Amino acid sequence: MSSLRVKVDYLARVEGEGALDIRVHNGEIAELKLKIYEPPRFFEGFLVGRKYDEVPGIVSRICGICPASHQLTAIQAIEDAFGIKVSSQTRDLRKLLALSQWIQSHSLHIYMLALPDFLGYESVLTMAADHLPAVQRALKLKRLGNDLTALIGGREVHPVTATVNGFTSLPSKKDLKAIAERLEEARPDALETVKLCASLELPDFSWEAEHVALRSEEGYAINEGRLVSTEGLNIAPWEYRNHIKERHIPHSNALHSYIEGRGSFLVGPLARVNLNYERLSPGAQEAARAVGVNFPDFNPFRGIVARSLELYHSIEESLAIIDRLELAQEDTSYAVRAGQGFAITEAPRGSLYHSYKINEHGIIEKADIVSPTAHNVHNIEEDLRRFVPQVLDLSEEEATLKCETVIRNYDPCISCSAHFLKMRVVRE
Amino acid sequence: MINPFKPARALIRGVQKETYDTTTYTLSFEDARVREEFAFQPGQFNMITLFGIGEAPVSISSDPDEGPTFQHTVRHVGNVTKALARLKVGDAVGVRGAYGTGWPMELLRGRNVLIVAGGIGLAPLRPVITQILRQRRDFGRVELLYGARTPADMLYTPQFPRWQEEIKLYQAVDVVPDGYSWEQRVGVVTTLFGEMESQPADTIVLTCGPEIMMKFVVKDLLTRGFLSDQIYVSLERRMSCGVKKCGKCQIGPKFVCRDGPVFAYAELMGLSEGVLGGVAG
Amino acid sequence: MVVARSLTIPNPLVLLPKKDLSRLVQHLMQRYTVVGPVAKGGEHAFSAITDPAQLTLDYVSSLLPPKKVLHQPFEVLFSFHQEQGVLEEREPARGQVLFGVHPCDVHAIEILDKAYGHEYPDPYYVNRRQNTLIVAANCTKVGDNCFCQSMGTGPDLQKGYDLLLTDLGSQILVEIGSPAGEDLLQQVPLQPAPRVMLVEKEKRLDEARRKFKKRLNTSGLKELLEDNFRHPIWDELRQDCLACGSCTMVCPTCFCYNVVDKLDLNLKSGQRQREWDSCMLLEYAQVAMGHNFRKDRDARIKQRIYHKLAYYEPQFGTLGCVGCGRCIGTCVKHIDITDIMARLGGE
Amino acid sequence: MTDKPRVAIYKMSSCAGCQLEFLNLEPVLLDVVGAVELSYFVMARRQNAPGPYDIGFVEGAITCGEEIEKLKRARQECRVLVALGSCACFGGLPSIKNWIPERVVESRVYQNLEVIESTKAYGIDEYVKVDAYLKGCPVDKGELVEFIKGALLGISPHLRPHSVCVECKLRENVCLFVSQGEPCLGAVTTAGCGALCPSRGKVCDGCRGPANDANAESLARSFTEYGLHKSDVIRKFRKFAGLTPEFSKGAEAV
Ligand SMILES: Cc1cc2nc3c(=O)[nH]c(=O)nc-3n(C[C@H](O)[C@H](O)[C@H](O)COP(=O)(O)OP(=O)(O)OC[C@H]3O[C@@H](n4cnc5c(N)ncnc54)[C@H](O)[C@@H]3O)c2cc1C
Ligand code: SF4
Ligand code: SF4
Ligand code: SF4
Repeated sequence: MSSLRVKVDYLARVEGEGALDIRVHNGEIAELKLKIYEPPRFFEGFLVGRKYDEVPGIVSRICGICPASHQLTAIQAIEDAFGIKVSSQTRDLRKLLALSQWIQSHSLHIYMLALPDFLGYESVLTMAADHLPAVQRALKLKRLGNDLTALIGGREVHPVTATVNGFTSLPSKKDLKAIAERLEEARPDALETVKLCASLELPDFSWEAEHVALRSEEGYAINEGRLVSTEGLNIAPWEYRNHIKERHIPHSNALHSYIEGRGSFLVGPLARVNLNYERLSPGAQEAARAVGVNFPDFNPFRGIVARSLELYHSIEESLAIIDRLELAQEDTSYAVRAGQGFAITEAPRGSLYHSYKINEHGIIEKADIVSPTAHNVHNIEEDLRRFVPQVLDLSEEEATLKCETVIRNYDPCISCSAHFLKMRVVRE
Repeated sequence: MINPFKPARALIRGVQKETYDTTTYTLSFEDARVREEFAFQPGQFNMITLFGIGEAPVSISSDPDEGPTFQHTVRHVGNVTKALARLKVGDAVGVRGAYGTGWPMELLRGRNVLIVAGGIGLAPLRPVITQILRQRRDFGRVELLYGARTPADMLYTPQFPRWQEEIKLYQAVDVVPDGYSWEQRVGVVTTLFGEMESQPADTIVLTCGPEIMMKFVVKDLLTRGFLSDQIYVSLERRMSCGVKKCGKCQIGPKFVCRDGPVFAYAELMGLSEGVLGGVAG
Repeated sequence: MVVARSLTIPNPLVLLPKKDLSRLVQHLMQRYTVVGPVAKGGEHAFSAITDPAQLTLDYVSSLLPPKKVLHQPFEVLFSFHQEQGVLEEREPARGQVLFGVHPCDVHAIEILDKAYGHEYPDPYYVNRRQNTLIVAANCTKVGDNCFCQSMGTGPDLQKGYDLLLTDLGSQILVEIGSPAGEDLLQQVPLQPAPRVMLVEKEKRLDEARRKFKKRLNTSGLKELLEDNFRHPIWDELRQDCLACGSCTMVCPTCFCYNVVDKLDLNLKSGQRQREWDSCMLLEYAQVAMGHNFRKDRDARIKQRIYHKLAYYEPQFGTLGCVGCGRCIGTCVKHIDITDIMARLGGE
Repeated sequence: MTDKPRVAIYKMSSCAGCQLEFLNLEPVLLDVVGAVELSYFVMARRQNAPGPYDIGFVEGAITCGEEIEKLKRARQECRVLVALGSCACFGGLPSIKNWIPERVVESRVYQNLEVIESTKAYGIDEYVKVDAYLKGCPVDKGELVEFIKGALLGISPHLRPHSVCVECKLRENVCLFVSQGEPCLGAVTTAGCGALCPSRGKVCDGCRGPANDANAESLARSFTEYGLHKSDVIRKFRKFAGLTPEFSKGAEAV
């Protein structure tokens, strides 16, 4: 078949709303549009004029799935502007908060958003009938992540305690101990998850896209480090805008992120594991060996396996952090000063960039936010471009599902639309 | 210690639709002991429970001498009362009571009685009427003035002919919607005062209805020479216990659930917080 | 009601060296749950302790009054099943000692005893109350908002306690108020206190009495309020008050509650719960069809003040305010019952 | 097939956090799925059944013409329409921009304004009749479950209408306002969150909108007495529910 129409009115099982339209004519892609239905909410626009201490609470609302990432990135950018160095306790608690969100988001994506594609269900709701133990495992893991987020952050969606230079309240030792026990008990569930993901029959589809992630001197980077890539990018957060740009591509209606002088790139679990494999926790590496997966791996479908390894890693590293936390009340005072600050963290879906210009009264004068999905959209289209020829022989229905799966590999979060561009389309 | 908050199960023995939004339920306690021990005065109320939905105070609308069943006439306005509307004969509710003061039945004996009711306010007065009918000769002149929003809102109309054999009944409605014929008065219930025969002398007035109605009833009667200790009103307040604990029904130093709901107007008029246009209004 | 223990012995006095206080508490903890003032973020909260060192007896006031362990903020009344009705009643309460309760709060508990112990006694309250011993502590410190002196409820206490402590520096004077209180002292080394210690106690209390900054004139309160139902101050308060309800939530004599059924997801079984309610809240006096008897804030403010100072008397034979000052301290708007009364009184 | 109530979940301009709260009901999620049919829930399922539905939850503020159309359709196909979360209840956080000229906000984010079309951000009752409001940013899961149970029983659930202070006091928190002088919005904000923020040492941000008798003007006056600048007070009230008459008065009081 040399003509194909893939038309998805709404992309299901992703966060936020988008659509896909691909037309293949005579074996050539005539049109490929990843449409974003999300109307922009103009966060960067209305942050201007607000006070710096409101920023974490505001940017949290960019995304309900990874609110802590936005908060932590914003806080670190503000601290960068003020020249604040935080305590190791604060860094540990922040890492714990970020990891808790990885646990929650990764189990959500693996089991509820992605797995139905590979096991042949339209949703986890229908999957539950045949795979109840797996679904229960998912719910347990997700609840664990949520509970850890709530313990450190005060609430699972839009946490409240993280602030500039610290936290407004600390968890109790008793509660930390209790959650550590649950984390310990979750190891087998995480291992099962790795096994399950590694056992999935994934399409054979590889191309060497540029993979980008944070890399830090100590440990598996999540809140700190330099942005590196498989093609040799190696920059500090403040250099971000010198290298990573966006352009409006007429055919696609999305803003495309690209690396100056090169092109699209991929962020997220697969990029992180590819670039930092040897820094995964020992247990996670062992799990990888046990199921016989090897990295680097450039098959985007293998993202789900990377995600499962990170789930395991998150549990293990959380345990290590809780183990070393002493928890003392700390002085969190600081001085406000004018300046510009930058931060990059690894949100569940990949690298997240925030930067703020702040005046001497603490008022925001400029905000720049690029979410992981904004980074990935370009690469998703590149994937599709290369993938579509593989599905030309399938029925339209099957081809559509496969194309959707390509997109869902990225666990795109269209709600994080700070930097998307919305199409004017009326849904038929 | 007995638990005054613990409802006993009562079964619905009868369901009688009174109007489009009001129903009378005949109930009896499931447990024989509770059934026997249960006694009440006209004017008292029970707390009715629908487990999982809540509890509401509702007057007993039947005659105490018609035991062992008792009745409640309920207007379906909120959670509990609307959920009641979905129940049928054989279903169970929780009931505890009877609570509060009743109408001053002993005081009525040998005297003239004027009853002024509005809407659902006739429910707690019905046992007074049936008691009077039972021993008609014990009472002097008895008149009932009954007002409702429309003819369709009138309760107990099938019983009116029987009542009218013994007492005088005057009716009024606020409005007559299209399609209804109405030969009695159109207007608020106080407009019936011009028609009635009742005079202040040796007469006790009982009134129940919306607070605003009772306010005008009392005001009008006072100007007609009735004294504040001749007029008895039954008040509605929010209640979460019925036994002077939850505090919600307090008016000044009075608990409506215990010191009321029936009060002599004389008890209320001195309260700082105005009730029915009392001195502090 | 059984709650009020009668005094069969004349107040005997003993002395407890301060260093032995923790032994007394330790001893109590073996038999009872001990609930006392524990520091919390610069304030104090009555909490069940696990170590005598947690107690901070030099506190001025607590966030919530000790009332909270007798009339609890949230309480399950019973479980139910839609088909079976009421399923269970609660277990008898474990014995508890309320430790370090100040005179105003002891007086407040006496008021609650009247509201909850008489006429349809509240079994939940009474059960806990019967299992509660009160170790009170006279006040030698006076807070900025305290006016118990005016209300006749402090800084010292005459009755209502099982034991009464007065801090005399290195020693604590212990007065025994009941046989149960005497029993609490078994196994603790005590010396009989010379009568002169009473003089020392009075000296300290007199010092305290001189420190009060707030007062409320209690003579002719009822008439004063009745005469001023239309005073302009109410309109000012209507504009100021946030109707946040804080003043009533922290009050040791407020007893109102709301009842809510919590249904399980099976929609059949559940629990009937009660939780503190407040006359300052808009929905409090709302009835069916949306009618509200106290729609305006001033009506609610008046309800609070009149109830405490004019209506309790006929209801319970005592004033409803014990002068603990919590409502003043908690009010974002600094609305102050003593100021209000002073203004009504023409001061 | 079943007589379970059919539920639809619609997304407008939002962060998806409120609908995520459905999936965050993990401990009771399977019970909820047993009791209602999540017929239209794009975030969770690929096969979404067409209406009519018994209950429609709308998440998000309305910020463009398309959403108005989509909302009106939702109203038509749902028997009961629920505003899910503060964005849908009163415009929520997206409404922050309402006090800045549209083109100014847009130009701070995009170069090419031709393809941008947005309006002021409103709660959904600006355009359609709403049967119930679940406030909060995000909604409180406890209230969500209470609402679902209520809907199954045909009753309106008990949701706290009064101030956050009540719950803050019930939890025996040290008041951040009177003890630390931190400007807290709890006194005028609807409870139901369990005084979540003050319980964790952070002032209430007013995310649940005005309480039933909110006296925001008086609180605004206190803010200034505690040293807040006029612009700070305005920012406080024009955040999650700046469009409500109550919080508008707060913003305008200073
Ligand atoms: C002494 C007394 C006798 C009554 N007798 C009758 C009667 O014979 N027939 C009858 O139909 N009604 C009677 N009522 C009114 C009845 O109690 C209310 O209609 C009922 O409580 C509403 O409960 P609900 O759960 O149906 O409504 P809800 O859903 O609880 O609320 C609907 C409205 O009722 C208000 N409300 C809630 N609880 C109470 C409460 N405990 N008391 C009053 N209002 C409340 C709420 O503020 C709300 O506005 C009586 C009330 C009292 C106080
Ligand atoms: S604490 Fe103050 S503002 Fe709040 S209700 Fe009481 S008097 Fe009003
Ligand atoms: S901290 Fe805020 S919510 Fe809590 S009592 Fe104080 S003002 Fe009210
Ligand atoms: S305390 Fe205030 S800001 Fe925090 S969740 Fe509750 S209502 Fe929202």
